[in-house]
Amino acid sequence: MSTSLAVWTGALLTLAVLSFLYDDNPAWRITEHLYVGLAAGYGLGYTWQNYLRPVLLNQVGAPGGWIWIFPLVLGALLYTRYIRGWEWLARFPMGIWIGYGAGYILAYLPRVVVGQVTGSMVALNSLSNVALLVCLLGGFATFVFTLPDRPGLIRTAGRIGRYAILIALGVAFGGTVLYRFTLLYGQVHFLVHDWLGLGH
Amino acid sequence: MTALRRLDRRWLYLGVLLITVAAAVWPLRIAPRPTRETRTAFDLAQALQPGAGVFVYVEYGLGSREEMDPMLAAVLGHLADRGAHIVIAARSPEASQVAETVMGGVAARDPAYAKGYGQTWVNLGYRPAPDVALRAATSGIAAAYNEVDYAGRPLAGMPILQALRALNRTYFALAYAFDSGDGFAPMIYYVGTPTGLPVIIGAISMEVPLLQPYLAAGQLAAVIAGARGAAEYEALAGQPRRADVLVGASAMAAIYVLAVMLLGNLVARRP
Amino acid sequence: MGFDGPGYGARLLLPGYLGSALLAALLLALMLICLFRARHGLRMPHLRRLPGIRVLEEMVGRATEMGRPVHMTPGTDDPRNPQVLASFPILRQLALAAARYDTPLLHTSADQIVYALSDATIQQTYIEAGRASLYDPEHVRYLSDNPFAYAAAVMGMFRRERPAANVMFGNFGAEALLLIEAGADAGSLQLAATSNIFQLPFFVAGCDYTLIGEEMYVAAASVSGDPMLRSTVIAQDWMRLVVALLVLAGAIVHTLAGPSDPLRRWLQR
Amino acid sequence: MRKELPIWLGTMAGAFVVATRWFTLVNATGVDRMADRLIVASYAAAAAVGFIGLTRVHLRAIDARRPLWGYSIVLLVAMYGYAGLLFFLPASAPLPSWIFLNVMGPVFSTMYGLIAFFITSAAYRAFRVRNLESGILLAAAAIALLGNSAVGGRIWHGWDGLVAWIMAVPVTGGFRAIQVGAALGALGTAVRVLLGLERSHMGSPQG
Repeated sequence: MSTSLAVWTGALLTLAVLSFLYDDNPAWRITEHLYVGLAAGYGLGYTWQNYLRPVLLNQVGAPGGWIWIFPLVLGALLYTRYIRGWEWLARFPMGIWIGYGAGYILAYLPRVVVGQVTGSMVALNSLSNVALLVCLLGGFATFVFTLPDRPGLIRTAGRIGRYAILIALGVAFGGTVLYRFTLLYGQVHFLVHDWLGLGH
Repeated sequence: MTALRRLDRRWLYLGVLLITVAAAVWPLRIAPRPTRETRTAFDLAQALQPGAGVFVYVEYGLGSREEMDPMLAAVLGHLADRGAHIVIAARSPEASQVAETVMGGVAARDPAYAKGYGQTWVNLGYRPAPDVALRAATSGIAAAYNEVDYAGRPLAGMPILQALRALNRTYFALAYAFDSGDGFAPMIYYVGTPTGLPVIIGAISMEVPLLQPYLAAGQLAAVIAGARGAAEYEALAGQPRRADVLVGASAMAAIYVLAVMLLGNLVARRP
Repeated sequence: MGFDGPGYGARLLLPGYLGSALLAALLLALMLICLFRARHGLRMPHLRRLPGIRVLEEMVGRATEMGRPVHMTPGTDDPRNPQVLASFPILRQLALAAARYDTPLLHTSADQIVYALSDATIQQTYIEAGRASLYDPEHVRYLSDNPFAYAAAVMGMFRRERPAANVMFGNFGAEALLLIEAGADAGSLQLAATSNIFQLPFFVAGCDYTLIGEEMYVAAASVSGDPMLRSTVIAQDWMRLVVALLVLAGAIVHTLAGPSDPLRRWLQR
Repeated sequence: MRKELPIWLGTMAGAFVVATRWFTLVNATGVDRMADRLIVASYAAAAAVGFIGLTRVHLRAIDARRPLWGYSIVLLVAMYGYAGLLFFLPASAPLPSWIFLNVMGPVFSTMYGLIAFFITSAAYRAFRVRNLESGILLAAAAIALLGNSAVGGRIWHGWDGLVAWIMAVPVTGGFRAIQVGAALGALGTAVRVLLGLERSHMGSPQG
C-alpha cells in the first residue's frame, strides 16, 4: 500500500466518485461539489493569470493601448444581467458575439462543404465508389423536408441512406465503448497498482 | 429469466468493475498490426527535415489522459527524434497543463529539448475564444497569443518564433490536433482548409468514425485512432510501449459488452 | 506586416474561396426568395411533419393522464451554440401545451444565460396563453455549470419527481447517457434532438424519438408555424438538391475526364 | 432600441467577418487580425459570469438553509480557494499544480470513466433487435467493437479489411450526409441570425 499523500488523495476521491454507482451518498456529494467548485475556480484563475493579467500589464498601458478598453468594457457588460433594471445592457455583448460567431460560420464553413462536395466526386469505376455515392445521396434523401409524401425514388434512396447512417452510428458506438473503458481502466489501474501495490 | 428481466443495473456495474480490475492485475498486452492510416501519419513525420516547424494543438483535458497521453508522448518523442521544432498550443486551461506535463517528460529524454525551450519548442498555452485565437495564429502566432507563452514569459526573445512566425505552409510542415472531440473541426475549418497545411488528428477512439468523411476528402492528411493507433505508432516509431496494455484492456471490455448485449437480447426474446 | 501566401493582387476574392462564395451567395439568394414569397403570401411547398415534433403534444397529454410532470433540457452549452438557440421555439411549444393541459413543466439548464432566457420564455408563453397563474419559478432550475454535476442533479430530480416525458433538445456531451438512463429509470417517454454526433448512437438506441442533425434546426424553424422562419428551411432543401446534383455531375465528369477534372478544380479556385 | 440595436450590431459584426475573410482588398488591411484579438479580450472580460452565478445560487442556498446547503459551502470554499490561489500564483507553481494533478485529475478522470458503467447498462437495455434498423445498429456496433479492439483480427484474418471497408464506404457516406446537412442547418441558422429573424437569444422567441 502506498504511503504517498498524493496517491491517497487521488484514491479516496476516485472511490468517492465510484460510490455514486451504488447510490447517492455524502462522499459522492462532497466530491461532486468539490469538482464543480474547483473547475469554476480554475477556469477563472487561469484566465486571469494567462490572459487578463498580461493584457492589462503589457497591452493596455502601451501606446495605442486605449483600444483594448472597448472590448474589455463590452465583455464586462455581460455582468449587468445581475443588476436589476440594467439587464438589457447584457444584450450588447451577446448580440455582437452571436453575430461574430454567425459570421465565422458563414465565412469558413462553406469552404469545408465545398471540400466535402469535391471529395465526393469519385470516379464511378469500382463497386466501393458507386456504393459510397449511393450511401451519400441516400443520406441526403433522408433529410428532404419539403415533400410531405416523398416520391418512390427519394423514399427508396432515403431508406438506403438511413441504413448507412445507422451503420455509421453503430460503429461510433463501438468506438465510444472502447474509449470509456480505456479511461476507466486508467483509474482502476491507479487504484490497484499505485495505491494497493498489486499487479504490474 | 424473470429475475434477469428485472435485473438491477448494479450487477452489470459490478461486472464492469471486475473486468477492469482483472485487466489491471493481470495486464494483457496486444500489439496490433499497423493500419494504413497510422503508417501514413508515421511516414509524414518520418519525412521531416531537422528544424522543420510542427504545430501541435492539444484539446483533450484531464478526463481523457488515459487514452491520449501515450499517443501524444509517442508522437512528440518521434518528432523530437526527427529534430522538428515544436510549437504547442491548447484549447483549454486544462489541456495546456496536460501538454506541458507530457512534453516535459519527452523533453527530459533529449538534451536538445531539455535545454531548448524557446529554441526547439515552446508552449503557448490557452487563450479565451480558442477558435478565434487559432484562426488569428494563421496570420501571426505571437500577436494571436498576446506575445506571451503559457507561463507568461515574453515570446519576443524566443528564436523559434522568429523562424516560425505564422501558422501556415510558409513556416510549418505539419499541424497536429490531439483531440477528444472538440478540436478537430476548428483545426479543419480555420487552419487546414484555409492554409492548406497538412493536418493530422490524434483522436480518441470515439471520434474516429466521425473523421472518415474529412479523411476521404483529403481535408485531413492522417488520423491516429485511439489507444490502438497509439500502440501502432509506438511500434513504428520505436517509442516506449505504453499503449499495448490499453489495447489488451479494451479487448476484454469489448468481449464483456458484447456478452451483455447478447444477454439483453436473449432476455427480451423469451416469452 | 508581411502577407504570406500567393494570390494577393487584382482578384476580388481570396484564392480558394470562389466555390464557397458561390455556395453562400446561392443559399442567401434562395433564402431571400423564399422569404419574399412568404411575406407576400405566395404558395409554398409543405414541410414534412417530423415525427419527433408531432409527439410533443402527445407527451404532454400522457403526462397529464398520469398526473406527472414533463421535463425539458436544452443541453449543457451556452446560447452561442446554434443548437441551444434551436431549443427555444421547442420550449415555447411545450410550454403552450403544458399551459393548456395544466401540467407542470420542469426545465433544467447548465448555463446561467440559457436559464435566464428559458425562464423568460416560459413566463412569457404562460402569460400569452392566459395562464399566468400556472407559472412557477421553482420549476425552472439552473443546476450547475458543469455537465457532470448537472447530470447528477437531474438524476436525483428524476428519481424524486418521475417525469412522464423527457424532452432533450440541444447540445449534449458525455452526460447525455446519464440523462437517458435517468429517464429510462423513471419510465419517461423520451424525445431527443442533437447535432452532436457522438451522442446520437445513444439517443437513437435509447430514446423513443430522435431528431438527427439538421432535423433539429428544421423542427425549431417550423414548429411555431411562422411562415417566415419556415420559408428559410425550404431554401435549405433547395440547397441540398444543388449539392446532390453537383456531386453527381462531378462524379460523372471525373469518370469521363479522368484526374484532370475541370469541375472540381473550378470549384476550388 | 434596447432590442433592435444589439441585433443590428450583431449583423454588422457578422458582415464584417465575412467581408474581411473573403475579399482581397479588405483582407489586405489586416483589420481582421486586430478584430480577432479584440473579440478574444471581450470574451475574457466576461470570464467571471459563471463564477458569479454559482456564488449567487449557493449563497442563496446557504442563506435559506435549503436541503443539502452544507455542500454549497464545500463548493464555495473550493471555488474561491482555487481562484484565489491562482490570482497570486501561476498555474505551474507547486501548490496549484499539486491540486491540479492530485485532486482535479483523479476526480475528472473517474467522472469520465463512470460513463463506462452507464454504457454497459445502455447496451443491455437499448441494443435489442426489434426490427431491421435496430439489427443493423447492433451488427455495426459489434463489428466495430471487435475490430477496433484488435480481437476481430485474431478471430478471422479478413476482419480488419471488413472494418476498413465499412469505414470507407457506409460510414463515410452516412456521416458525410449528416455533416453536410448539419452544415446547411448551421449556415441557415447563421443567415437567420444575421437577418434578425432568429432572436431568441434576446429574451423572447417571437421578437
